[in-house]
Amino acid sequence: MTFLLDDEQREFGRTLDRMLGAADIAGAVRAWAVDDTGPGRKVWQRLADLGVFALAVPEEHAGSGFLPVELAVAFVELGRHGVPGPVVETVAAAALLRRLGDPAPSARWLPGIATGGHLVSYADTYGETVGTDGTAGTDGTGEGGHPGGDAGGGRGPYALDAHTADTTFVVAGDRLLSATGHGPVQPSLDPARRLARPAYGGEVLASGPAVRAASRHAVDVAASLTAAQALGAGRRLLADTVTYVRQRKQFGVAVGSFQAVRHRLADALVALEFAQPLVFGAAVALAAETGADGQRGRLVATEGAGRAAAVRREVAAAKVAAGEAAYGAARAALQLHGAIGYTDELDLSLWIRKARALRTAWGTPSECRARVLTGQDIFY
Amino acid sequence: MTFLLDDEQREFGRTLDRMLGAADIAGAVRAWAVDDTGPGRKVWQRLADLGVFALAVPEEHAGSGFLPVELAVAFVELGRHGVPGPVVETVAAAALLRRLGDPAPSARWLPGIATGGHLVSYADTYGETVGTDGTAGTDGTGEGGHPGGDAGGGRGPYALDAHTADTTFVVAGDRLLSATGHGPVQPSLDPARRLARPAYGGEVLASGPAVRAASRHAVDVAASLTAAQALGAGRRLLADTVTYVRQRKQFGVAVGSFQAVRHRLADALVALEFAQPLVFGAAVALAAETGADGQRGRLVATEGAGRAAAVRREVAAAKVAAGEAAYGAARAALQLHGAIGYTDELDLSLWIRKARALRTAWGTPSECRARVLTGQDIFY
Amino acid sequence: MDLGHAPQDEEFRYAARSWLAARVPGTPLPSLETAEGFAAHREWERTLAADRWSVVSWPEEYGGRGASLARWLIFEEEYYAAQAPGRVSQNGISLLAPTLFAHGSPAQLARVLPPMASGEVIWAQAWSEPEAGSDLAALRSTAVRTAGGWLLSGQKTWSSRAAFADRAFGLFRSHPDADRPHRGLTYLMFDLAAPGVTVRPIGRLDGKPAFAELFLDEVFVPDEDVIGEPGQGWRVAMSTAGNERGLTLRSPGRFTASADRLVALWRQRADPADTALRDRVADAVIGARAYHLFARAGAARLATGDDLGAESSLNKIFWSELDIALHETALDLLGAAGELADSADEAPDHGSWAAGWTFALAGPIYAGTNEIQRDIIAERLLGLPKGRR
Amino acid sequence: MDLGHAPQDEEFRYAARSWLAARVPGTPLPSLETAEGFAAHREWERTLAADRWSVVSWPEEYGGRGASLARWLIFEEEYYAAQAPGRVSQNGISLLAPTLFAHGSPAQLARVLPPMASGEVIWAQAWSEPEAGSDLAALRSTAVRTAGGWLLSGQKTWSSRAAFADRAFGLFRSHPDADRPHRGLTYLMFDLAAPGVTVRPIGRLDGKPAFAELFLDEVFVPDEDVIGEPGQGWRVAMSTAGNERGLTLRSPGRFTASADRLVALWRQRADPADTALRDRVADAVIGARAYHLFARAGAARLATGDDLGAESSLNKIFWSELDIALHETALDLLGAAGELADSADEAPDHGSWAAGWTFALAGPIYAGTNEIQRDIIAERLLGLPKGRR
Repeated sequence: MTFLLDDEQREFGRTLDRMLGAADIAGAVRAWAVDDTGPGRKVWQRLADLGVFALAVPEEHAGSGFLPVELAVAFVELGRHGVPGPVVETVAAAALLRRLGDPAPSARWLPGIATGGHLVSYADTYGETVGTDGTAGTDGTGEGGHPGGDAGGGRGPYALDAHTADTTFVVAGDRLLSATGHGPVQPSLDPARRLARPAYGGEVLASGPAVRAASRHAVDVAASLTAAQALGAGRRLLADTVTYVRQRKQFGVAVGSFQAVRHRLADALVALEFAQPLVFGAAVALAAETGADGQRGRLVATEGAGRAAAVRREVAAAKVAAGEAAYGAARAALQLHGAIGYTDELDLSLWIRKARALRTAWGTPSECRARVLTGQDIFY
Repeated sequence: MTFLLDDEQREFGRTLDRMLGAADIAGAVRAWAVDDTGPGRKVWQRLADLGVFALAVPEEHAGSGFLPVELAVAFVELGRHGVPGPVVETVAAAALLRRLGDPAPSARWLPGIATGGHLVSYADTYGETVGTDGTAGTDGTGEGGHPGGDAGGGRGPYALDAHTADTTFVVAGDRLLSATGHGPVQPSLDPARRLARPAYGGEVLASGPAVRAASRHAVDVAASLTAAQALGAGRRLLADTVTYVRQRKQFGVAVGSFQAVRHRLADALVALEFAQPLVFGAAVALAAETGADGQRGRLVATEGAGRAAAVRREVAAAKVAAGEAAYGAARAALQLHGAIGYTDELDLSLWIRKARALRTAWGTPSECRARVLTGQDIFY
Repeated sequence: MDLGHAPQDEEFRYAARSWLAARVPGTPLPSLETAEGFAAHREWERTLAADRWSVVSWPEEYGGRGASLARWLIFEEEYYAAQAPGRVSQNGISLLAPTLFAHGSPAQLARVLPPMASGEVIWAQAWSEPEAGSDLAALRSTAVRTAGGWLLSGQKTWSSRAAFADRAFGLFRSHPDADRPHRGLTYLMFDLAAPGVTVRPIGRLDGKPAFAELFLDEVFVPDEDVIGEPGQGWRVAMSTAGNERGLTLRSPGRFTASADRLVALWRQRADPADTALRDRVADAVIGARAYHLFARAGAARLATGDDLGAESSLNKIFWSELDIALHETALDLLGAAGELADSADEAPDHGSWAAGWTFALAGPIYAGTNEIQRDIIAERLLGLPKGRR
Repeated sequence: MDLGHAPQDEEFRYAARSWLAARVPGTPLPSLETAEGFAAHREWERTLAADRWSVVSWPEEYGGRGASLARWLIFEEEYYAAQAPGRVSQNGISLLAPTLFAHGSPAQLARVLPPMASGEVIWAQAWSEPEAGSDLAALRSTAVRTAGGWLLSGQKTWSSRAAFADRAFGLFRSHPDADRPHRGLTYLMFDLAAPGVTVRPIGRLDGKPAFAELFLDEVFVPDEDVIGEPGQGWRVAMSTAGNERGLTLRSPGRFTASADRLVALWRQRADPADTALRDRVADAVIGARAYHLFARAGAARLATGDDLGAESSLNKIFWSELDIALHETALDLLGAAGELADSADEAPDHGSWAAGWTFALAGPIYAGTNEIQRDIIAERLLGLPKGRR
């Protein structure tokens, strides 16, 4: 009955913060950017050992049940420390399988996800069917109609780290595929992210209307955890900038004593502080909607389809607010560090670049604002 | 060949500034707000005596030819001093008659406008025909399709000061009317503005496609002079605020020494300084397009219909930039004056309220941004 | 972590909703910045109080229901969703009462609170002075010791509601020799009809007398109307800033109701394809939701005994900017009708959008300007150096 | 008041347009922040210079065409509209050359300018030091008198182009006993290959070595490479800030061309009914037009002999914010493809939007941060008190 993290949840966040703070995540990111995924994989395993991936997996598959609030706690820390790799996509894939409830693919993939053995990328064509050559089919929303796709292309969305993941789940039309391959790997503005369009051939893991219902849920999970990551990244950008402007002197005083600097950072904090309850509100809504393993909350006055729309609204609101707050923090961090912030000498650049990418990943601000008002996925 | 006001134009502006500075314009506004138009009429006559209204009237009707640059100079001063009344509408009506070239209505109205005897209000239904009862006809753009109208109503736009003007020109469909009456007078957020929907009955002054072409031009004139007025109002708001923050002390120092205050005013100045060339650029474009009496410029690489669209784009750009700059200056003025700025104890409140009204008058920011890209009047 | 409410809290919600549905006037009361409207709003306070809805979070003995902060939030949601009248008692309830609960004597509570709850006594605040706005410690008005009480002299300004209110509260310099400017102040309550008080109404932006200047010339105040210790007024006044008051100054229900009304206006009047407006409407919805959830989290923390401290400064900035953005969006959505004053017969929704815009514009100025709030955030929440501002 | 051009100016425009149409490479050159790209851009400077298009506003004797500021604006419009390569000689042409014209000796002009015009010598700037960024007067690097010249020692940073450039210019503390920190500085040019110079490239946000740190250890500079009087470097450096340099640092043609390309992108890829995007595209067009007209007015005033003074600070803020807003709009318009780095094969328009965004992000920082520019505007244009910042 209380909108506060409990002691256990807070301690979980602190544990992750300590572990990640001791690891050289910036080094892992720089390695990941040149396809050396070794250091990143080690971090991944430690996250699994601390139970992060199990949070999306039912108990019968080595998980701890679906716990969106704990996932949000974890992903704030992943964002704060800039962990590379398809963390969001792997959890979304697990959420998809769990919601699908189909025993065969669940048994095959979920235990490995829970224990850290599987890195899964994930792409969703939002109801569009795509030919095996990657060209769009005709029953979709057409050119530019899906997020994650090239606005001019219609060749389907990019999948994050498809070339280094163990598999890429693709939802195309009403089929769930394990993709056989992918197109050329494209660098992102965020060096920790490498993008490729998955091939639309591959093993069919499931098909039918249940796939689309489950993928709809998975997209909400992905958006909500991207919001949590963005919140963590924004917190880090703000914290590092506060530290810097306290030390850096110009005109004989700390830069942080200039009112223009102090007010810009105050505004960055306001945006982050008000994004945070939306991020956790979305997690509570997801927990309530799924009504399953981890139910610790419920939504007021929303039932059935109305409830699903309400969840989608909460998630979209969190995504807009956290994405914009993090990007605003990135802009402030860059400006207030001055030239040194514009270099790759500081790890700061990794978060600045990530904040831009997370702003659009799994729902652009424009798409999410539309969802806030309609409660609908504009792509279905 | 030079984008600078010449000495004569600058002196004209200074003369108006001196005259208006010596008059009690704030008093005239407060009187105007309660329908005592006497003091405002006196100012109007002085403006006419200095040749302001003649700037829109051909020489054969006691005017000085159509001189958009000089009009812009004048309207910046009208904005700076907050002159009440349908100044924009009277000039737009003159521009309409001039472009129409129809001898009878021109001979009847233009000399009186030039010499200050006629206050003319003006409303344009943008191609919509309107019944004599004020209900919209069926060939228009339909509900909410015209600016100046009630977005939910379709009962035609408001005319400024229709109840105190000597006549209200109404363009409805392809007819130009001198309206017989008007609906209930509505107060605006700006106390210097009183709005009423004109009746659509009345004497038909002209009809046919030429009316719509001429009214299209008149709307551009109205928008460009509203932009000039906004620029002047913004300049005044900034200047008065600079004066205030230099005097006002808190924490033992002038408020204007706080960096947050100084930077906010610097940003207000940037916006105004970059709106100004757009306002005069629009005037030059109008002068070039009309190609007539006052031609002192020409547009590069635009001919015929392309030229008209280019003029419309220039006007729309000026309207957006000046309107937003003035409103931004109003917000800064209010905030930096603090509580005293929120009162009607200072005349400042008159400009704060005017800035909001001018922002939407004769083209909202949204409508004008559309015109910037299309060059089209979205209502025709 | 949970956003649900206990079944009893939901019962409370339905009780409030039912009562409001039956009692809220069908057409808005006249503006409370007019004599007629002030009287009507005072009467509304009496109606609220008659059924114990005027001060739900107060103890029953003073006219309340002993409601938790969570229930107060629920009540406010219902109150604004029902478009119930503005609260003319707001100054007393949200500024004076928390201070009395923290520092008042039992006798003061018993004497002051019930007539505040009933609307019998309407309170004005008297903080600012002409030379002491943001720099509140520069107060000059004096309280001079006299037999059985104090004599107040000086000038107060921006005294909201004072044009029509009954009594006022504020800080006065009682110990001019104190070593620092914010020491030596005393927190006092006084009668606006007392001998020596002159009230000069001040028109706000739209001319309505929303506040007043107070000229005080040896106004006698008995000792019983001093709150806390003489000379400790600054501490008394500030001590409640970081607790519930930071949360309750502007209730989330006000903004969620406004955002809901904006969405309704948008559906009714806007082109749904106009994404520029749509995005701004969505931002208002997101902002109101964020403010609601932030308050829920704050209430939960207060319930555990935490102090919110400088977080009320975050709150102040957020709601004041949200309020302006929301109303600017509404005016833009209304097109030319957005220019109409709230007093215009043809102003949409009884002029509530225009009135709301005018009201919102004051938000970043009063209760500590947003510039001061940003300074507080920088220093107390971010740990940045104090700077000279 | 007029926005037309003289017929001869239009002839100049068509000459430039024709030349550019024939010579501008069909595909973009490699990034000039790479060794390969730097060489290609140097070669392009040679091509420009061969037909006197590299420095049109300079006198003919130094490789220019003696073009007026108005013609320079025309050339720049045509240059960027043709999507011609970025100017690797920009530091020399827009920062060093104006100073030389104002303070250089005839011998210096004759020696330095022609190889600058031809791209034979590419210049880096060497203003900032680790402890002297916004506070440029805090420079510590020294110039010590020696026979026939000066010995430079110390550290410079954010030296743009220095990773691959030939020579550099900057301020050095030559008179350490001067009474104020911005006195006692000398403006010098030096060879980046000279003994005692160590160049450490620094990666910018995207890792490309757009600037470098310079470590100087008793680097000999002959007297002939001092500009102006020794000890007068600050005055020499600042004296041209308010004239054309304020206008020419970023030419309007750059932004009008970018805005035109954005409109084309919008027409090609965006939903025209998406008014949120439409409004941002329109704002980019409006901003570019305003910047163009502001420059036209400035050029006209300079032609009358006026000085622009602190107005260059207005310019700096406006173009730097416009550039970011324009490129953010483009990235948002591109949706998911807007996330691609400029080096991605599938990045739209050869990655120019992503590259432009990265480049634009530096705008509010270099050439005097926008915070410093706002301070200058407040003090020098608005007459506000200096404040402590």
